[in-house]
Amino acid sequence: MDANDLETINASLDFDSDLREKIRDQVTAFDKKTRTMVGLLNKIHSTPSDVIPKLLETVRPVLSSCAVITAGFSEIIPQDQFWRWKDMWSNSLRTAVFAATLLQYLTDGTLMPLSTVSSNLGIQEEWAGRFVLPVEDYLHGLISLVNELSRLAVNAVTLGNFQEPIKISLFVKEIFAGFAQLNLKNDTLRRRYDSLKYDIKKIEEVVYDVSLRKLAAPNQPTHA
Amino acid sequence: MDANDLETINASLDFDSDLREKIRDQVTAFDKKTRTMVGLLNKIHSTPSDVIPKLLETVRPVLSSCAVITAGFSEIIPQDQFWRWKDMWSNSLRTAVFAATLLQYLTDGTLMPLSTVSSNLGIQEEWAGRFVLPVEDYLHGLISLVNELSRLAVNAVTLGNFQEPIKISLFVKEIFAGFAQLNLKNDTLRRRYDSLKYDIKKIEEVVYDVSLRKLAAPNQPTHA
Amino acid sequence: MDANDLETINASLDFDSDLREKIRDQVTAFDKKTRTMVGLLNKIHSTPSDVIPKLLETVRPVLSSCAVITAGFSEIIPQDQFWRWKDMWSNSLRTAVFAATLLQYLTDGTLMPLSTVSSNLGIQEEWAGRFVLPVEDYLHGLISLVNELSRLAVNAVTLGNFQEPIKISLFVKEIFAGFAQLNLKNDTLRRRYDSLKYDIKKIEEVVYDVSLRKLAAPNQPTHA
Amino acid sequence: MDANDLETINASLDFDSDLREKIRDQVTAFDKKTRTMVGLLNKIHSTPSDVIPKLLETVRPVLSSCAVITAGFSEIIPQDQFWRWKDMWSNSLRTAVFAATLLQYLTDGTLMPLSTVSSNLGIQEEWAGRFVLPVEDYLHGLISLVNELSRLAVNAVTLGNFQEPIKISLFVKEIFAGFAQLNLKNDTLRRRYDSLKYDIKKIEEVVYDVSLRKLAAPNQPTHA
Amino acid sequence: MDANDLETINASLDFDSDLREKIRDQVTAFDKKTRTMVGLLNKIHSTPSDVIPKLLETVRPVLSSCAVITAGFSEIIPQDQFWRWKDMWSNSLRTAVFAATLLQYLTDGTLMPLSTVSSNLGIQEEWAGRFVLPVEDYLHGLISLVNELSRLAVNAVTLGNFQEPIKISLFVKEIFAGFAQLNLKNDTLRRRYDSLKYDIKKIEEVVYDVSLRKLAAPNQPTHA
Amino acid sequence: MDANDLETINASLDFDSDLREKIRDQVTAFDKKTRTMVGLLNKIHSTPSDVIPKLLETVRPVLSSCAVITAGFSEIIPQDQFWRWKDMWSNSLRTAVFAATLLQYLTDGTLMPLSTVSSNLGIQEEWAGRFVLPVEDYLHGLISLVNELSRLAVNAVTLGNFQEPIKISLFVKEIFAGFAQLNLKNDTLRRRYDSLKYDIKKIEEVVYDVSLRKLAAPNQPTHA
Amino acid sequence: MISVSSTFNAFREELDEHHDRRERLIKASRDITNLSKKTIFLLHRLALDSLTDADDGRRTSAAAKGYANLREVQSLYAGLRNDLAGDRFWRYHQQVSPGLQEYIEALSFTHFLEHRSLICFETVQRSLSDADHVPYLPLTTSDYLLGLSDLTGELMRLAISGIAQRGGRKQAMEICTFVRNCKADFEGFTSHVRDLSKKQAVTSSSLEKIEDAAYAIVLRGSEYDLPPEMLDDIVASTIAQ
Amino acid sequence: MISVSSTFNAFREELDEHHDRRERLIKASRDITNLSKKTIFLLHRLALDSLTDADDGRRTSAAAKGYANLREVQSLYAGLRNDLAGDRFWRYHQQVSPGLQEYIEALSFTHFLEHRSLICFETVQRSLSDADHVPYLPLTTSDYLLGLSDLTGELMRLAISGIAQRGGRKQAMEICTFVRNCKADFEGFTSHVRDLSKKQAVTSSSLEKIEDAAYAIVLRGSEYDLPPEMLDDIVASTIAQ
Ligand SMILES: [Mn+2]
Ligand SMILES: [Mn+2]
Repeated sequence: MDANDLETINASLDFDSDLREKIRDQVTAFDKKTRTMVGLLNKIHSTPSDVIPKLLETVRPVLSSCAVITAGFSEIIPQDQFWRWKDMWSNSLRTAVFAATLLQYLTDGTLMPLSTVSSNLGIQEEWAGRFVLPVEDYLHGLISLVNELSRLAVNAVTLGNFQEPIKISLFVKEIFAGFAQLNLKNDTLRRRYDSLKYDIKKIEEVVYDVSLRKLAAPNQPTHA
Repeated sequence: MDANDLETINASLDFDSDLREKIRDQVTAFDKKTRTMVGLLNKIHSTPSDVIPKLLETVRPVLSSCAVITAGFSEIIPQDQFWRWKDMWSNSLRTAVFAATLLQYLTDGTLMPLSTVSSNLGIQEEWAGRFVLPVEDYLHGLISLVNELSRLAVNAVTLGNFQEPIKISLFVKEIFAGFAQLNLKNDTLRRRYDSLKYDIKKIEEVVYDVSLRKLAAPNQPTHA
Repeated sequence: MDANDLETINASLDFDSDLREKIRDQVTAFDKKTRTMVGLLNKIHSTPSDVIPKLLETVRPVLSSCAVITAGFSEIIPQDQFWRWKDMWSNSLRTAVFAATLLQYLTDGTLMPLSTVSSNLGIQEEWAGRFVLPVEDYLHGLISLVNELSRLAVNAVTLGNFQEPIKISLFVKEIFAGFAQLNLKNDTLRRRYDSLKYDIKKIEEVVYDVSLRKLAAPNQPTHA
Repeated sequence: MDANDLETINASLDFDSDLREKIRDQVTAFDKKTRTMVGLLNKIHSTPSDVIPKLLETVRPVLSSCAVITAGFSEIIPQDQFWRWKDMWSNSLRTAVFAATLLQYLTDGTLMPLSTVSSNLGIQEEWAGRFVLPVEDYLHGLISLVNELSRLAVNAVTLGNFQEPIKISLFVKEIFAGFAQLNLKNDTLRRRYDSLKYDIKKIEEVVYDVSLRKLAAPNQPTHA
Repeated sequence: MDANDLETINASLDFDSDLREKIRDQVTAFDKKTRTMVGLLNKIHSTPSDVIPKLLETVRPVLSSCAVITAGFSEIIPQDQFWRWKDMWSNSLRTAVFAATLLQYLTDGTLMPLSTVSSNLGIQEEWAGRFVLPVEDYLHGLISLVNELSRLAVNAVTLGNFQEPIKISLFVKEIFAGFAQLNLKNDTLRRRYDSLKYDIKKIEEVVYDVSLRKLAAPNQPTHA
Repeated sequence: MDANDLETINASLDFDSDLREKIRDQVTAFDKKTRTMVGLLNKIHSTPSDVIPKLLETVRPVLSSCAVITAGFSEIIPQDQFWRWKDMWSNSLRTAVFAATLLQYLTDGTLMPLSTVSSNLGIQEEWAGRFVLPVEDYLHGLISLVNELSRLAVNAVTLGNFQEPIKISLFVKEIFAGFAQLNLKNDTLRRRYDSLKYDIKKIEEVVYDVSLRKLAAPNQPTHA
Repeated sequence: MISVSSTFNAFREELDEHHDRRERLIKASRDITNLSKKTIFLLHRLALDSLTDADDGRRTSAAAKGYANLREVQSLYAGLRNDLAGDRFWRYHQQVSPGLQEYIEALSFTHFLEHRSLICFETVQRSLSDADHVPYLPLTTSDYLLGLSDLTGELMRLAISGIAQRGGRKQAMEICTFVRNCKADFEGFTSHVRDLSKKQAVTSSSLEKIEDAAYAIVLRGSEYDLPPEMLDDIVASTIAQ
Repeated sequence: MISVSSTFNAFREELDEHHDRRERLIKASRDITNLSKKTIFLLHRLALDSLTDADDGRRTSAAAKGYANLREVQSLYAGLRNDLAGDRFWRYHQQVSPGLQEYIEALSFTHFLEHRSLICFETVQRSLSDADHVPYLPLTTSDYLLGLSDLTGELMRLAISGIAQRGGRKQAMEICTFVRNCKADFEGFTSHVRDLSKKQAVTSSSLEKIEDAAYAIVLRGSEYDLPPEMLDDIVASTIAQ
C-alpha cells in the first residue's frame, strides 16, 4: 500500500477510535443524569398529588444540566457525522425525552413538543449535522411516557386521586391518535407502538372502575 | 514432544477431568436440595397465612443441610480455582439464595443480607479462592425472590389475605430502589433487573384492586 | 466387494427404505385423526359448558378409531425396532395423548393415567418392542394439556363460567406437583416443564380476578 | 397425578438415566481401544512394507479385546432397545470397523465382509435386539478405510514402495463399484460416499506419477 | 436494602468494572506485541532460508518484551482470580505461544516445552493464582504452529528449499503423536486437533512431490 | 371461509400433492437411468482407447431411453409450471447432460450443443412451459464434463494414451473460454465455474509432463 | 456448425436478460410491499375514526379509500404483466411472492372493513386482472392463504386499539370469532402449504391476545348489574366535557 | 399552540420522506452492485485475452474498457448526490456501503490491470467527484479497505485461470507477492474496521490457493534442467497446430 495512504488511513482510524472513546465518556455522564431523573420521577407513584410540584423541582435542575452534555457532544462530533455515532447515545437521549415530557405533563398537563424538548436539552440549531434530536428518539420517549402514565393511573387511584386517571386518559388518547397518523416500518418503534394499545386499555379500565364507582366528579375540560 | 512434558500435560488434563466429574456429583446433590426447597416453598401460594410458619419449619432443615454441600465444594476445588468452575453450580447457588431470602421474608418481612445468606449456607471466610457467594449470584437470587413475590401478591388475595400485597409492595419497592443505585453492566443481571418493572407493576395493580374495593388500606406513602 | 455381501447389504437397505415408506403412510393417517380431534376440541373455547358433553361425543369415536392405526404400526414395525423409528410418529402420538387426556378432564375432571391412555389408543401389551406408549410422550401430551387449559380458563370466564378456572387451577397444580417429583434431565421435556410456570401464573391470575370480584369462591386450600 | 402412576414413571426415568450412565462408561472404554488401534495403525504411513506385518501383530490383540466391550453392551442394553441407544457408540463402532478392515487389507489385500467384522468384534447372533453391527456402520467404516488408503498411496511412494498405489487403486475401485450398486438415500452416508471420488482421484494421480516415471507398471486393465 | 450491604455490593461491582478496564488495556498492549510478531513471522513464507536467522533476530526482542505485559497482569489480577478473567487474554496468549514455538523451531528445529515458553514470556512461578500459562493455551498455540508449518512446507519448495518439507514432516508428526496420547475431551481443542490431520496430509503430499522427483531424500523412517 | 373456496382450495392442494408424488416417481426412474450411465461411463478411466467405442455402445441405448422419462414429465407437468417443479429433477437432468456430452466427446471429440442434447433426451419444442432443458442445467452438465475429463487426462496417460490429454486440453480450453463470456451471479454455477480453473490447471500439468517427456507426437489440429 | 463462442454469447444474453428481469421484479415487489403497508396503516386510521359511527357510512368510505390506494398496486402488476407471462410467473415466483402476500393482506383488510367477511379467492384474482378479466398473473392458493394468514395480525391490532371506544367491545368479540374461524379453516392446509404453520403460530398468539381482551370486557362488566350500554353511558358522561 | 395532530402530521411527512429516500438508495445500490460485478467479469475476459501480449497495449485497453464501464456507476452516484448530501451520507451509510464496496472492488481491479499496483485512496475519492473535484459522497476508510479486501479474491481467480497460459506463471508469482503484501498491510486495520477480519480470512485462503499454484509451477519445472521459457516453448510446440 502507498506509504502516504497507509499513514492517512492510520491517522483516520486512530481519530475514530479516540472519538469513540470520548463519546463513550459523554454517554456515561449522560446516563448518570438520566438515571438520576428516572430515580426521582419514580417517586411520583407514591407521592400525593399536592407534594408532586415539590418533587418536580428536584428534577428540573438535573434536566437543565443536560445542556452541558449535549454541548459536549456538539463539540466532539465532526460535522455531518451525527448519524454515524448516534446509536451510542440513543437510549440516554430517549430517556431524557421521557423525563422532560413527563415533567411537563405533571406540571401543566400538556405535551411538550419536540422543539421544546430539544431546547430544554440545550440543543442548538446551528449544531445540525453534529447533534440534533431526531423524530424517532422523540417518539420513543413519548412511548415511554405513556408506559409510565398507565402505571401512574393505577397508583394515583391507590393514593386516592380519582381525577388523575381521567386526565391521563384524555392526554394519552391524543398521543395515540397522533401515532396512528404515522406509517411505521416493522422496527422497534412499530413494536413499541403496538404495545401502547395495552397501556391505553389499562388506563381505560381504571377510568371505567373509577367512573362506575362514582368516585370521580364530572371532568372539567383541560385541553382544547 | 518431550516425554516429561507430555506426562505433566496429561496429568494436568486428567486431574481437571476428574475434578469436573466430582463437581458434577456435588452439583447434582446441591440441585436435589434446592429443588426440594423450591417444591416446599411452592405451597405458599395455596397456604393460608396462619399455617405458613409451620410450612417454613419444613424448609429450614433443608437449608441448613446445604452446609454439607458447600463444605464438599470447599474440599474439592483447588485453591485459586473458584472462578474456573463456578458456572457449574451458579444456578443451584442462586436458587439457594432465593430460598433463603424467601424464608426470611416470610418469617419476619426483612431482607436477608448477603453475609447472612452466605453463613446460612455454611460458607466460611477462610474458603476464599475455593468457595464464596459472589455478589452477582446474590443479586440473581433477589430477582427470583421478587418474581415469586409478585405471584404471591396475586394468590394471597385469592386466599383472602388482602394485607399481604401491600406488605409485598413496600418490600419489593425497597429492593428495587436498592438495585437502582447499583452500576450494573449490560448483562443478564441488568436484563433481569429491567424485567423487575413488570413484577412491580403487577403488584401495584393488585394493591389497586384491593384498595379500590376498600378491602385493605394502603400504607401511608413514605416518600415525598 | 463380495457379491453375496453386496446382495445382503442391498436387501437390508431396501427393506429399511420400504419400511420407512410404509411408516410414513401410517403416520399420515394417524396425523389426520389427531388433527380432526384437535379441530373438534378447539371448539371448547367457544362452547357453553352445557353443550360440552355433546361436543365430546363427536371426539370419542375418532379417538377409538386410533386403535386401527396403532395396530397398523404393530404389524409393520419389526420386533426390536420400535426405538429405531419412533421419532417418525412421536408428534402424532403426543397429540393423541393430549386429546385423550383433555377428553377425560372435560368428562369427569380427572387425569387419565398412562396405562389408560395406552389402552384407549388400542395399544396391546404383547406389542412390546414393536409399539408402546413411552413415558416421555405421555408427559409431553400432559404439558400440551396444561397449555390448553390455561387458555380455557380465560375463555370459560368470557362464556360466563366462573367456576371453571378454579377447577382448572386445582387440576393443573396437581399435575405440576407431579412433575416436580420427577427427575427430568435437561432436555426438551425439562424446558417445556419449566414453561408450565407461565401457564400456572396465568390461571392463578384468572382465579384471582374471579374471586376478587366474588364471581366464584375458590375451593378450600388443600395443602398446608 | 396418581401416586402409583407417578412411581412407575419415575422408576422408568431413573432406569433410563442409570442405563445412559452405564452405556457412557462402556463407550469410554470402547473409545480407548479404538483410539489405541488408530494410533498404532497411523504408523503404517512411515513404516517400510517389510516391517508392516510386525506392526499389525501389535494391533490384533487390541482388536480381539473389543469382544469384552461388545459383551458388556449386550449385557446392559435391554432387549429391544438397541436402536434407542445406538447413536451413543456409533462413532466408536465405525472406527472399529475401520481398524478391522484396514488390518485385513494390509494382511492379505482382501476386503473383510460384514459378518467377519462382526464376529471379529465378538458380536454374537443371539444378541439381536441388544447389540448388532448395522449395515450403515459397516459402510461408514469402509469409507474411512478408503480415506486412509488414499493417504497411504502417497506415503508408500515416499517410502519407495511404488507398487502399493497400484494395489490400492484396484482395491479401492472395487469398493467404489460396490457402493455404486447400493441404493443410498440422501444422508450422511451418501455424502461421504460422494466424497470418495476425491480419494480415488488422488490415488489415480499417484498411479499416474509412478507410471509416467516408469517406476512401476500399472496392472492390466480388468474392465472393458 | 441495608445501606451497608448496598455499599459493599456497589464497591465490589465497581472494583470489578475498573479491573475489567485495566485488563482490557493490558490486553490491547499484549495484542499489539503479538500482532507485531505475527507480522514479522509472516515473512518466512517469502524469505530464503539463509536470511531467516536475520529475520528471527527482529522477532526475539518483541518476544522478550512480553514479560512487561505478563508482569502487568500479575500486578492487577487479584490473588485467586486468574480463572475469572483469563478468557479476556486467552487469544493473545495463544498467539504468543505460537510465536515463541515457531521462533524456536526455525532456530534449531526443536519443540519449545511449556515451561520454557512460560519463562520466555516472563511468567514467574510465584504468580500462581494470578497469572499462569494454562496447558490448554499452550496446546492451542502448538496447533497454530502446525497450521503455519503446513503452509511453510509449500512455500519453502517455491523458494527452492526442498529439504524443509521433510524436516517439517518429521517435526509435525512428532507433535501429532504427542497429541494422540492426550485425553482430550470433546471441546474446541479436540476439534482443532482433529483438523491437524489435514495439515499432515498436506505436508505428506509435499514430501511426496519432492521425493518422487528426487529433489530431496526423505529421512530414514524412524518408526517401525 | 367461503365453502366454495374451501373446496376449490382443497382440490388444488390435493392436485399439487398428487402431482408431487408423480414427479417423485418419475425422478426415481430418471435417476436410475442416469446412475446406470454414470456407472458405465466410469469405466472409461480403465478402458484402453480402442475398446472405448464398444463401451460407448452400451451407454447409447440408455441415453435414448431417457426420452420415455422426459415424455412422462411433459405429460404430468401442467402448462407453464415447469419452473415450479424443476428443482426436483435438476440433478438428474444435469447428470443426463453430462452423460450425453461425454458420449459425444468420446465419439468424435466435439461439444454437443444444447439443442442437440435436448433432442437426444427426447425433449420436444412444443413442450415449452412444461419441460425444457434450461441453459443453467446444460452449463452444470458441462462443468461435470470438464471435471471428468481432467480425471481422464490423468488416467489416459496411465493407460499409455499420451495423445488424449492434449486433445482434452484443447477441448476444455474452448469450453472454459465460453464460460468466461458469461456474467454469473454468486450462485452454485459461479462456484463450480471457479473450480473449473483447477481442472484446467491439472490438465495442463499432464500436457506439460507428456510434452516434455516427448511422449506425444505433434498434434494434428482437430478443431478449427 | 456454430462456434462454442457464439453459443456462449447467446447464453450470456439469455442469462443477462433473466437477471435483469429478476432485478426488475425484486424492485417492483419492494414498491408493492411498501404501498400495501401504507394502505394498512391508512385503514387502521380510518377504522379507528369510523368505529363510533352508528351507520356503516364511514366504514364503507374507509374501504373505498383502501381500494383506491390499492389500485396503484394493481396498475404496477399490470405493468409487470409481460415479465410474468407464461412460464415466467413460476420462474420468478420467489421474487414476487412476498409483495403479493402483502398486497393480499391489505386487500383482505379492506374487504373485511367493508363486509366483515373473508375475501374470496375469485375476488382477489379478479382484482389482479384487466378489464376483460384476463389475469396479470395466476393467483396461487399458497399466496392467497399466506396473505390471508397475515390479516389476522392486523385484525388483532384493530380489535385491541378499538377496545377503549364505544362499539369497540362488540367489534372485539366479533373479531375474536372471526379469527378463531380463520385459524380453524387454515389448520387443514398447514401440511400442504410451506410456511403456513409458522404463520398459524402467529395467528394463535394474535387470537390469544384477542381472547384476553374479550375476557377483560366480560370481567369488568361482571361486577355491575347493568346492561353494557348503560355502563358505557356512565363512563362516557364521566369523561365527556 | 400547535395541535398534537398537526405535529404528528409533520412527523409523518418527515418519516415518509426518510423511508422513500432509503428505498431509493437501496435500489440504486443494487444497480451499482450489478454493474460493478459485470465489469469484473468483463475484465476477467479481457485479461485472459491480453495475457499473452508482449507489450502492454491490450492490457491498457482492457483497463480502458473497465473505466468506461464504471463511468456509468459514477454517474449513478452523481445522481444520488442530493440524497447523500450533508449528514445524510452517514444516515444511509448501511444502505450505500455494499454497493460502494463492490464499486471499489471493480475500480481497483481495473487499476491493477493497468498499473499492477494498489489504487490509492485519493484516486478512488476523485473517481467519485465531479469535474470540480467536489465529491458526490465522502469516501470512508472502511469502505475503501473493505472494497480493496475483496480485490484479492478476484486476483486469485486471475492468477489461477491465467496459469495455464504463457506468461501466466510469471503473473501468478507477481500476484502472489502482491496479495501477500495486501494481507500484511491490512492486518493492522482489522481491529479498527468491522468485518475486515472476516474478509482477511478470505484473503488468507485466496493467498493459499495462489501459493499452491506457485508451488506447482516451481515443482514441475524442477525435473528439467532447462530455463522455464524453453520448457514453455517445447510444450507450446507439442500442442500447437
Ligand atoms: Mn401485517
Ligand atoms: Mn468479488
